[in-house]
Amino acid sequence: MRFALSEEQAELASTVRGLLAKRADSAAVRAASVSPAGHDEALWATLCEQIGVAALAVPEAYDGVGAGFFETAVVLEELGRSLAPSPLLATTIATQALLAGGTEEACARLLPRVAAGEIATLAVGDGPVLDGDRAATVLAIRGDDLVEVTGAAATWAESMDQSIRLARLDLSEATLDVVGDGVAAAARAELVAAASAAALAVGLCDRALGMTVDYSRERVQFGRPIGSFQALKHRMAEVFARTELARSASWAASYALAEGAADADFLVRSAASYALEAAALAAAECVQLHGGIAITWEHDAHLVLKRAHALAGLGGAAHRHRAAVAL
Amino acid sequence: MRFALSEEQAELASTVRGLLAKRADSAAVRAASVSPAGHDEALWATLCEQIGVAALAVPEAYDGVGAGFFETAVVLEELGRSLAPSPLLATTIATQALLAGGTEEACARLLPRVAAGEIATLAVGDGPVLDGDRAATVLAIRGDDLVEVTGAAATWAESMDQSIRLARLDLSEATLDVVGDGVAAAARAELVAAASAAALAVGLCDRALGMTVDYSRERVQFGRPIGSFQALKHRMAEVFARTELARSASWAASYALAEGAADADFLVRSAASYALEAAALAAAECVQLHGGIAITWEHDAHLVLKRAHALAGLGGAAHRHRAAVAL
Amino acid sequence: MDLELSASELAFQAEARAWLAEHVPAEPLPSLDTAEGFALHREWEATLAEARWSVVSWPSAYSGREASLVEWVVFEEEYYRAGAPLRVSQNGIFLLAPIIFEHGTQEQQDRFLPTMATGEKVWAQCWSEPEAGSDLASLRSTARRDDGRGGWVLNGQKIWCSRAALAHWGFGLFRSDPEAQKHAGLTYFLFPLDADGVTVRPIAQLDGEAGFAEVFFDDVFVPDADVLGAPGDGWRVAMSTAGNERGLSLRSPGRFTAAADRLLALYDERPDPRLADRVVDAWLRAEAYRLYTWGTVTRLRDGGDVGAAGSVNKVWWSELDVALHETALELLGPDAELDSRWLDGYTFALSGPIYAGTNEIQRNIIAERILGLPREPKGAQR
Amino acid sequence: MDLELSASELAFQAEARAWLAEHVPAEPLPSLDTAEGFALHREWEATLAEARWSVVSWPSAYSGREASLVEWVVFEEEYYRAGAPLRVSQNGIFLLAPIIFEHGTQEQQDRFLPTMATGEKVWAQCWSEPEAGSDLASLRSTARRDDGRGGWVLNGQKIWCSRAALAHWGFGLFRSDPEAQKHAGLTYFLFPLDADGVTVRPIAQLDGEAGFAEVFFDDVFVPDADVLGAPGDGWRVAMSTAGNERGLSLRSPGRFTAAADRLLALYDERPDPRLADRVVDAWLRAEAYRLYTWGTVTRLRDGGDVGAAGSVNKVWWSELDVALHETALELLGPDAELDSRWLDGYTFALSGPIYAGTNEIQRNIIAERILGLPREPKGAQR
Repeated sequence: MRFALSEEQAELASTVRGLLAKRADSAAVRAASVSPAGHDEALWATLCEQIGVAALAVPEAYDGVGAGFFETAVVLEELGRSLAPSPLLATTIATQALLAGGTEEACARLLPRVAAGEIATLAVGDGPVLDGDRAATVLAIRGDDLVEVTGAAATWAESMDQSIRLARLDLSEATLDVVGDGVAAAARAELVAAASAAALAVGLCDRALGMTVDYSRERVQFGRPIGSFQALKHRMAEVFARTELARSASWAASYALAEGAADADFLVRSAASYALEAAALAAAECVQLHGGIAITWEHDAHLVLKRAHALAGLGGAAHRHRAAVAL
Repeated sequence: MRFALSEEQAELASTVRGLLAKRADSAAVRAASVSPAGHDEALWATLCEQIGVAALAVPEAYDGVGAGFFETAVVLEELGRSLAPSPLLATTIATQALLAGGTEEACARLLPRVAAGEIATLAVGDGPVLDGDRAATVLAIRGDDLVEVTGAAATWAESMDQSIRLARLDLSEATLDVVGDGVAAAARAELVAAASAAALAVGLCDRALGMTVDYSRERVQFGRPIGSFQALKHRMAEVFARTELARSASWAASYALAEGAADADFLVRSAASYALEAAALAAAECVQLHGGIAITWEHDAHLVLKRAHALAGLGGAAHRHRAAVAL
Repeated sequence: MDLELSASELAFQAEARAWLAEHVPAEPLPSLDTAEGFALHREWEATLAEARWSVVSWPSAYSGREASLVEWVVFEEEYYRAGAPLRVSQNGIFLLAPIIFEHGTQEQQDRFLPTMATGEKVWAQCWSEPEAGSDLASLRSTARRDDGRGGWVLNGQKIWCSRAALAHWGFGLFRSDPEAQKHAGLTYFLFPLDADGVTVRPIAQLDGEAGFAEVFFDDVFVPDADVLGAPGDGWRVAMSTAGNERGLSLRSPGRFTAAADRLLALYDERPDPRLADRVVDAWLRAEAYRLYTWGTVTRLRDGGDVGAAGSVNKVWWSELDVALHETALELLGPDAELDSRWLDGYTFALSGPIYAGTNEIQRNIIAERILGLPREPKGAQR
Repeated sequence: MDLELSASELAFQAEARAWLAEHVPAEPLPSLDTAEGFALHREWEATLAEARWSVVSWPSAYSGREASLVEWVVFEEEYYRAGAPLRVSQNGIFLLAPIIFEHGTQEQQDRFLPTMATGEKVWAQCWSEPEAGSDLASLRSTARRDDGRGGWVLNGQKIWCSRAALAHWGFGLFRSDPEAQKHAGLTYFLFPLDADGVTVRPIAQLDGEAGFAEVFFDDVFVPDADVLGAPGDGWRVAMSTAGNERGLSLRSPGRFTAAADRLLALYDERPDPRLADRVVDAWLRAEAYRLYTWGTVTRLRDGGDVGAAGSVNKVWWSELDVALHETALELLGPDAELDSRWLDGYTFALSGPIYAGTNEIQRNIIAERILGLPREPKGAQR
């Protein structure tokens, strides 16, 4: 029993955090979000080549690091804190879907490319697809099959959160090759998406709270830093408590998913329910306690708010996760 | 358009409040609650004889005042503030059920007795019946009929809120006489119970908030009255705002019920939803802001808390009222 | 209690409803914070004014209908129900005009009110400063007396000036007595935004548009004729605006009951029983606010004033508005990311609990002025 | 991360589970705040002690099992899952004992710990005073030096002394240096509640029983042997108790996961889809607390201390406990009025956010000590 990051995991987190602090500050995040690629390709290359973030959860047999989903979640938590747009979420979901349902042939062919940094995504349902227009590998669930899509026409769909890239896929001219079991792939993908959203949300909570605390220590009104007013203190304390509990739930969920534990489903629902609600609260308090500047384009508070909303869309709303828990 | 008590209604409220302030202080309420009758019979006699509270909503044709349900609700709001145990709630529900579904014969026979101060109640379903063991007139809904029950065996069922009197009725030896249309009676009774609970809850909010404000102005910790701490202020301000809105909703509901307005059902659901939640919040804050003394038998905070819970039971939980609103 | 409208109120309602049904643009106008939208919204104001619907509660001498408070609330309800455009002139007609009626000279009334009523001149509120947001009394912008020219010279900076990016005139408080503290020594000024020395820097909002601006004052001369009320009396003069803004006028229930109607329509399109409770709750909150407003209207009509209870209004409508939009976004689920109508409404709603006195300040006011709780100790840090 | 129990931990768990299954009383004992229940709870403590389950984390020399923190959490989980009685000795074994181990003399350890472990002596916590609740450092009760008799003379009043109505001994802080301010000049005393000059006045709680008492001290003599730690050093000594109470020890997750299990069973009996979301939410909160506790255990084992994070624990478990009971009462609906089990649990849960440092104080601690927000200005009223 040891509920904490291992030395290697802590090192991974700190390396990613350091890199993002240098290369994904507010200006860089904004520039990357509106760039044609929708993310910072050089940063992604560094993350993949130097840290191997896309390879972490790919088994060694497929040229991956063979670490597991927990390590990926550690990276996602850091990405959540930085707000950087990143193909890691879509790629992770596609990777896990392939590992769960893909044929040996498909895994052997596609996963080494993913491990090397090629973007992948999985389309479930008919809605807009995360990274649908920038993924080199597009998988989809069609009936009971997992299929590989080539030649789909992708149209960018502008989202409120500009750091999230969505595209509509028109498959009418596309080739669909069956590459595995769609049921197993979809089931895994749903949990991985939820656990990943939870990890991103925990990082986002930290970011939102940090910004709010810093501002309220500096901002003086009525002759006092506003952070000395008890009502504001208590609200920030509440955000802190929820963030801490959400992090515990998120780590447990990612661990259970990585280990294939029997209670993985329950723990993932729990983590998503907590973390997404915590992020919504943290973002709302971030906006409210910053006051007027929060409503300006120049300030990062709205990036936090939009990300919190986008995560609920990507990972599934908190109440839907609770509804999925069997009573 | 005039959304305020009329002069007569304000006078009625103030008379009842004055009487209760004198005759139903904390000690009197506690004594009455545990007395064999479960309420202060002399106070009830005064309320009926001098103010005519039981006669207010009884038409003049049946020896009543012929005012309407709104005036009854004004009195209930005051009773809610005082916490006094009172047969008015049960009697009002029975009266309104009889007016809605009772035959002319039954109204002519029973309502003059109610107007004179005899306690009446209505049994709906098989659960414990409010004032079931102290009512002179016991009505019940049996299938589609409104029946008068005589000779039922009543057993007191001790409730958490000692100021509410519940009894189980055993009808096996009782005589049941049909006295009207049970469907109309039950429908009216449900709305009247909800609107009455809302009115009691609004008064209770006032009481809870008043106690909390008074205490937090007096109680000094860290060299300041605790009421000067912003976190506590904001919580009391929230209770005040909700109380104000709940009162508006409650008045509108009682008015609509009294006038037979088309939107009465909607307004009653709205009032009950608001007022019961406001009372639960007001009571919870009353307990928390009083600290340790709130958890003692000697302090009135627990009476407030128990009443708030009891009202949700008697009037129907807030979420059930929202569920009853057609979308 | 009497919740019926009178015959004349019903007639007024019917007339307003019929006119709006005929004249409200079928398609929503572009945002009033774009140049194009600003122009179209001013045209709409002119259309309203022509039919005497732009300032219904004003005296007929100034193109009003002398509408009663009840009629005004009824009009607003009809206005929002009809989906009519936002009021580009709201700072002027709702915030400034009541003060001009109360404190302005006859000359000022005649000069400013007619062009305000037609939308010819749009007004910006220049209220906060970078270091004076919630703590409004700590304003630092100055007004220096210039006896030679018969007026005042303004210097300093205002921020969060709503509509200032495109508006013609502004109003705000300046410190005319540098010796006086806090609420004393402030004067209420009116000034054209194209005056010499005025620089307007638009602030981009969450939707990228500039609903607010910073306004810089560099030796801006304002003649005595454009001082509202007595010099040094600005705080008292201004507080009636704050009362109006926080209270009834800017936020009539019509806007929220109309939003609740749209939420119900959205639920019809995409029903989700798991969200039914939240939808009903948001709807009931809008209705409760409507009922509460009738109580306020009655109190005002009986000669009372809104007073600190305006803070209850402000807290309620602003948090209700957020809840209405959040619930709609929940119903939309992942599609919310792509639905600009509710999203734009949401970002707009988020500013509600912040501007016109943050809800933290409003709760302080409720606690201190209504409940009589002791004030915070000030300043002496640690 | 490694969320598996080791083989020896699993063996410990199995042994505890088996023993509890065999020995836990089939019927709940009467309330421990009644004389009869108090006696039966002490008997239960003796039964536990005989099988070395009363103080599993203590050294074996004092009838413990030297259980690790992980084992302790596992034991608590099994204990509550088995529906075993509340611990009448909890003030002693969880709050006082850690201090006696750390600050007590060998003589004190040998004198007090064995009878504490068997339930022979039950301890009361005498912490607050009428004017010192949240502001604990403003204690006024005094200890006057009596060199002649080699000890101290206590005077004053304590309130909210848990278990004091029936307990044998008490512990608390007294002001031994009248010149010193606030945290300085306090001394930690142990005293028999039947000593000359001690008067115990039970306080009836919401269920009518006396879980708390006021204790009056009128020239109560306490010998030096019953001073814990150095005179004047009481605040520092006591804070380890406060840390324990607020943190891990009193509120192991087992109590709440067991309550969540009961809630789920209640839902099985009376399913109501409209309340499903709240039931699941309460359940998940209990689980999240369990997970969070494993993180705390890991930190402690790695040599960290609970510190201010204990405040997060306190806020979480106490509000979770209220939510669990409120949800159960919602499920019961009108029948809640007549169901004493959940009602009693509810009134007990309500004291959670109040005692052991109100949640307001806990949130201050989180904000100031963890987040580094500035302290409130003190005192200077108006």
